[in-house]
Amino acid sequence: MKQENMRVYSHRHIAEQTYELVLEGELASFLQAPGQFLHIKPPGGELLLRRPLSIAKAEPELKHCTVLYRVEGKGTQQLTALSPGDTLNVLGPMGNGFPIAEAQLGETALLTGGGIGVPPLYELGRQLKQKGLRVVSVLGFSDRQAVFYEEQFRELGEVFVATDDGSYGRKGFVTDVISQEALSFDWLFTCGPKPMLAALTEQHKAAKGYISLEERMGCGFGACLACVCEPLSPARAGQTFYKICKDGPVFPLREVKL
Amino acid sequence: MKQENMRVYSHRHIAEQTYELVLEGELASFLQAPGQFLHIKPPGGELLLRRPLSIAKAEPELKHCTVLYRVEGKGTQQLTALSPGDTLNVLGPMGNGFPIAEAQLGETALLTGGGIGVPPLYELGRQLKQKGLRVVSVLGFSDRQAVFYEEQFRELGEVFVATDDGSYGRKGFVTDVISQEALSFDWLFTCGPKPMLAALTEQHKAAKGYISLEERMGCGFGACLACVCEPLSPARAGQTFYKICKDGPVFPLREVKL
Amino acid sequence: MSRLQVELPGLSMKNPVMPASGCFGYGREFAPFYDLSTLGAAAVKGTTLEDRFGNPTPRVAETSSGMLNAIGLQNPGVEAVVAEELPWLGHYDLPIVVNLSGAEVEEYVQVAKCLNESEYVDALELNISCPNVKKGGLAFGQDPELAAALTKEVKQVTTLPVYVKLSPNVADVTEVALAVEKAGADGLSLINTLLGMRLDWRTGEPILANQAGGLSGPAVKPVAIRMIHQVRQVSNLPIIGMGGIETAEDVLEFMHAGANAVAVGTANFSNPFVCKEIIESLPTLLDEIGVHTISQLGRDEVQV
Amino acid sequence: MSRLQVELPGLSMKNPVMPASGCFGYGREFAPFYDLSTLGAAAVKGTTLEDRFGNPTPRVAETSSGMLNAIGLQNPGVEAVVAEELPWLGHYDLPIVVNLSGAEVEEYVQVAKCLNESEYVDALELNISCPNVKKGGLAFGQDPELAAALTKEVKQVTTLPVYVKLSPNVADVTEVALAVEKAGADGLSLINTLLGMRLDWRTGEPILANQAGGLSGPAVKPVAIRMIHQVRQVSNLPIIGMGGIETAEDVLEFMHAGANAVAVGTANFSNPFVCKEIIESLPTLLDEIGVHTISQLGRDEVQV
Ligand SMILES: Cc1cc2nc3c(=O)[nH]c(=O)nc-3n(C[C@H](O)[C@H](O)[C@H](O)COP(=O)(O)OP(=O)(O)OC[C@H]3O[C@@H](n4cnc5c(N)ncnc54)[C@H](O)[C@@H]3O)c2cc1C
Ligand SMILES: Cc1cc2nc3c(=O)[nH]c(=O)nc-3n(C[C@H](O)[C@H](O)[C@H](O)COP(=O)(O)OP(=O)(O)OC[C@H]3O[C@@H](n4cnc5c(N)ncnc54)[C@H](O)[C@@H]3O)c2cc1C
Ligand SMILES: Cc1cc2nc3c(=O)[nH]c(=O)nc-3n(C[C@H](O)[C@H](O)[C@H](O)COP(=O)(O)O)c2cc1C
Ligand SMILES: Cc1cc2nc3c(=O)[nH]c(=O)nc-3n(C[C@H](O)[C@H](O)[C@H](O)COP(=O)(O)O)c2cc1C
Ligand code: FES
Ligand code: FES
Repeated sequence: MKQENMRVYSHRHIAEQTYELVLEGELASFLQAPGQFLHIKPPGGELLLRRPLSIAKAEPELKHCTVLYRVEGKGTQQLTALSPGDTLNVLGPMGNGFPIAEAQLGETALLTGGGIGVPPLYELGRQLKQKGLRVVSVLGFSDRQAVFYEEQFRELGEVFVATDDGSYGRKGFVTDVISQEALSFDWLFTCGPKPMLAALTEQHKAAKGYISLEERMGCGFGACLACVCEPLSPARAGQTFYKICKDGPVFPLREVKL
Repeated sequence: MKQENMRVYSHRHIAEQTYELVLEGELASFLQAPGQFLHIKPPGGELLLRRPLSIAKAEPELKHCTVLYRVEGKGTQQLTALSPGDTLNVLGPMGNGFPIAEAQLGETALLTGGGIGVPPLYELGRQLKQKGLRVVSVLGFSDRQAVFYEEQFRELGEVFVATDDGSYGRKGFVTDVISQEALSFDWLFTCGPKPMLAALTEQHKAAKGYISLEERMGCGFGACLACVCEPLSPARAGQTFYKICKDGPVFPLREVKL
Repeated sequence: MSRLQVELPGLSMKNPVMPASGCFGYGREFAPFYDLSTLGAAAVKGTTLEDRFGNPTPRVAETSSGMLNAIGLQNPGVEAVVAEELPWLGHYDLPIVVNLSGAEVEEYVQVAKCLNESEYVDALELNISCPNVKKGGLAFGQDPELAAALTKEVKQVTTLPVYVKLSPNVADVTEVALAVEKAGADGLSLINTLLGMRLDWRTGEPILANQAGGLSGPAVKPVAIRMIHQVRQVSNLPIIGMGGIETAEDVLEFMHAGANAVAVGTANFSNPFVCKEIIESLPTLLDEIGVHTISQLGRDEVQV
Repeated sequence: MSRLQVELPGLSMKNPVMPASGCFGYGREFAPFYDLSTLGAAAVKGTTLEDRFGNPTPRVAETSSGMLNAIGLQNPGVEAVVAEELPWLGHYDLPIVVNLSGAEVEEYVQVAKCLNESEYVDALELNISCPNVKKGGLAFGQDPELAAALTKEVKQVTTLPVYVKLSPNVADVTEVALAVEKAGADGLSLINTLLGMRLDWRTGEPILANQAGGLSGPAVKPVAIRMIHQVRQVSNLPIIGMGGIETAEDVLEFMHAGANAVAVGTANFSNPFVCKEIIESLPTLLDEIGVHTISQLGRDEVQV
């Protein structure tokens, strides 16, 4: 983990209220696994807490790493003012990402993401494809204007897009698409709002795979206990709680209470 | 008075911890008199109060106006990060400046300024010279590194520089220079730290002229009563207090308690 | 009825936004910036019986997302306020709340009586929470019995609705709130400033000449929201909420917490247009959350 | 003796800076960032008799220049702390302050007794000001008599110096300070967090699952400075000062106000290196103000 003033390499608008920010710095060489996140100090002065943003693409050879963010409140709003050459204080990489060591050549990985849960799946998909897996992506967004990175995911394999209001792709949730298409897979990787994670876990009771969780964070490195969640069976896990920032944000399916 | 996001036209270092900032905007056409100030919102997010900075040069035809500032604390520190093209939230012009209607062609004006009290005297001197007065400036600084705008003042007339430690010009205070040189004048204009103003007033008990005061400000436009001072003789002035931001910052000599 | 209209005792407000006492003078300084009739109401500077010069300067100090002030209730005295200030502000179309203060009960009573003489006063706000005067002020605000006794006395000499302005410098704000409610208060204003201090790190000297002062601004907003929320759980009195409001979003947060109207203080200093801008933004925000009239927001009636 | 050395009961500190309780865990998360032996001391997370999971999430909310937390004293219980955490941290060269909490006097006493078993504890810090637990905590901190009684009981079962951590949610902090001083406290820590709340402006729902929480960060610094200054006027007890410290300048401001050492809380979260950076900057600042040893700063002895 490193604290660094990273340089903004590029910054562009990619969907309604959604931006792609490419950062340059030493920190980019420290990334260990897809699903890790950067903890970013909002560039205005009055916000104390850092903002967690997932690493959407890692290019250590260029010292680049990409985050995709949607403007939610003050912190992400402040990010929109950044121009190439500006610096941004970043702590990272944080947390444990998606373990992909077990995934085998020839297997199929289903990536399912909703909204701002989509970004970490992109780097994950790149690495899985590299390992020779077949990558199928099911991406859920609120509406047509919110859709981003469809093209990029298409380079990894088959892509289904669903929107809540049907204004683009299928109408409905990612779970609907999975049943309609009767998608089968060896690995399920998912990141998004809790109800989506719960629905997917319910739909695929026996699947192998991993989920990535979100929670409001104080520190991002395990010191404040803001971001805890409970193991589904504490006895088995041998501990009474997990810190999402440090023990997660990625957990095996059915490991934590949703 | 106007609130405007002014554009930074240029920004340069002119002495130790001292900068010249040229701002561009409509507001520059509203300036009424030398000695008025701009009330500047520090560009970082967490500082609430604006910072008063005197107008050092007004170029309404170019929509430019110049401030000279020394880095004191957080607010002025934040200003140093500005680059041409950046915007800065400015309220102004504020206060009453130096009245120069009575000053006549051929008269001599003595400008005495100390440290960051020097800036407003520059625009004042420009206007007095324009009116055909002879301008003599006595500028006091802490040391050689702190000296700024000597050349610019020299274009207006004779200039004496004094430093507290004697590392440049005369050693001593502006009052010392005035006695040593036995400077005579029709008008005395001065701006600087209170002890300097008090010493000058004491030295020239009968002089005609004006002083400019400094005080910590809440609002800058008369609403908060943070910046009050007392009239020397309330009875004559017909009021029990003045607001430096609104009734000042410029007052006739011997009008207020120092 | 307009979407923004709110009705409080004595104050029929076209919108819930007023400038807070001490942050608006008597309005003269804001008239060049916007039409004062835009405001829901105005609370004018704390008024005492005699004129007061207040504390020595420096009177303000800056803090992170806040400021300290120790003005010390500078004001020209109630007679001058009635004769010169209120008639001027009264020509605008807005209800006027006069904030008043005193060193002892008798002074509050005298000031309240004098204010009966003005046709321009719509409500009184008893400042029992000013940290910047030696006598009176805060002492009343920290003692439920004193606060109640004061409220009762003032109520006896005025027919105007009386709002009591509560201090956050207490262990339990609901105690004082309930005490003044029982004593006949028509409404509550909260919060006044938190007692604070800054020192120069080089010399150790206090930055304010008065040493300590009152903390205001966004820094105190979470304390204000908490106290309004607490009081709203135990009392149905109308609440004028304040403490760190800067945006229309803040106004809705205060009203959700239980405020019936709000006052904007410190924010007026750095942006003199702030009240007008907030008022203009409110309808859009209401649309965004699907609320038609702003008075719908807030807690249900309490069963006391 | 080093310029930064300060001596407090039980705590021989190579510099006056320690991380504040609850903002440092038991140190494990900071070990990757810097050598923990750099620190003047460390105050570890609030410890209770049994293990506690704490409050539901969200547990933090952001405020202007501050944050609210409602962790709810999550900790593994005193036995696990003594068995697993303290021996680990104890291997570093720094005094350890254990912060403890309880629902009633008996729990504090039990925890204090268990802590006697550890060779790694140098001082106790009684948290009588935690706003985030249903029972105990804050109640003790708002009542001078309860606070004094608690202090007395704990002093009876331990030979360790006892620091009492005061709550800012009171009308007069000196009352509690003097009460616990009389009851035998060896030192004071202040301030704990101010009770605060944030609501979502759209829905009116509290942002914290626990509704209210404790406000910390630079926003509260002026309140902390004021309270330390007040207590220093009436008491000669050593004070560990805290509340919003972010820089070495802040440390000097606290020491001028009357603190003998300081604790840094919230700032550790956004900058895990902050304590180390502050410690490194102190000598330069002392040079700048021409002070040789930091312990020279602060008020003279009070005549009590
Ligand atoms: C591990 C992780 C990875 C994430 N990756 C991404 C990403 O790649 N792209 C993206 O757009 N967003 C991502 N998020 C969500 C993102 O962190 C929030 O949208 C962002 O913090 C909102 O900040 P704000 O200041 O704009 O909003 P505000 O609402 O003003 O924030 C107030 C506070 O709440 C916190 N907060 C608000 N929403 C969330 C949330 N959903 N999750 C956690 N904290 C929140 C903020 O961090 C801040 O502390 C991720 C969250 C987590 C926990
Ligand atoms: C009418 C007027 C004109 C001025 N003109 C100039 C100028 O042309 N050039 C220049 O360099 N400085 C000028 N000053 C002083 C300048 O305003 C302060 O140096 C500046 O506000 C310091 O801000 P800071 O954030 O850097 O310092 P900090 O010490 O961090 O400021 C903290 C607070 O104190 C106030 N403050 C600190 N010092 C002063 C001071 N000397 N006067 C008033 N308020 C102060 C700040 O405005 C702020 O509110 C002027 C002051 C006044 C009143
Ligand atoms: C400079 C200043 C002067 C104030 N004067 C008064 C006053 O005279 N009477 C009063 O009741 N409150 C006074 N207050 C308190 C405000 O009315 C308000 O309660 C407080 O500042 C919190 O609101 P804010 O954070 O929006 O400023 C004053 C506040 C400031 C900053
Ligand atoms: C997340 C968090 C957890 C805390 N936990 C404790 C605790 O367990 N015991 C305690 O006495 N204080 C606790 N505190 C209070 C801090 O120790 C400190 O008194 C307060 O935060 C003010 O300092 P700061 O502004 O530097 O954070 C906690 C504060 C925070 C922010
Ligand atoms: S965010 Fe602090 S422990 Fe996870
Ligand atoms: S600064 Fe507010 S009245 Fe002068």
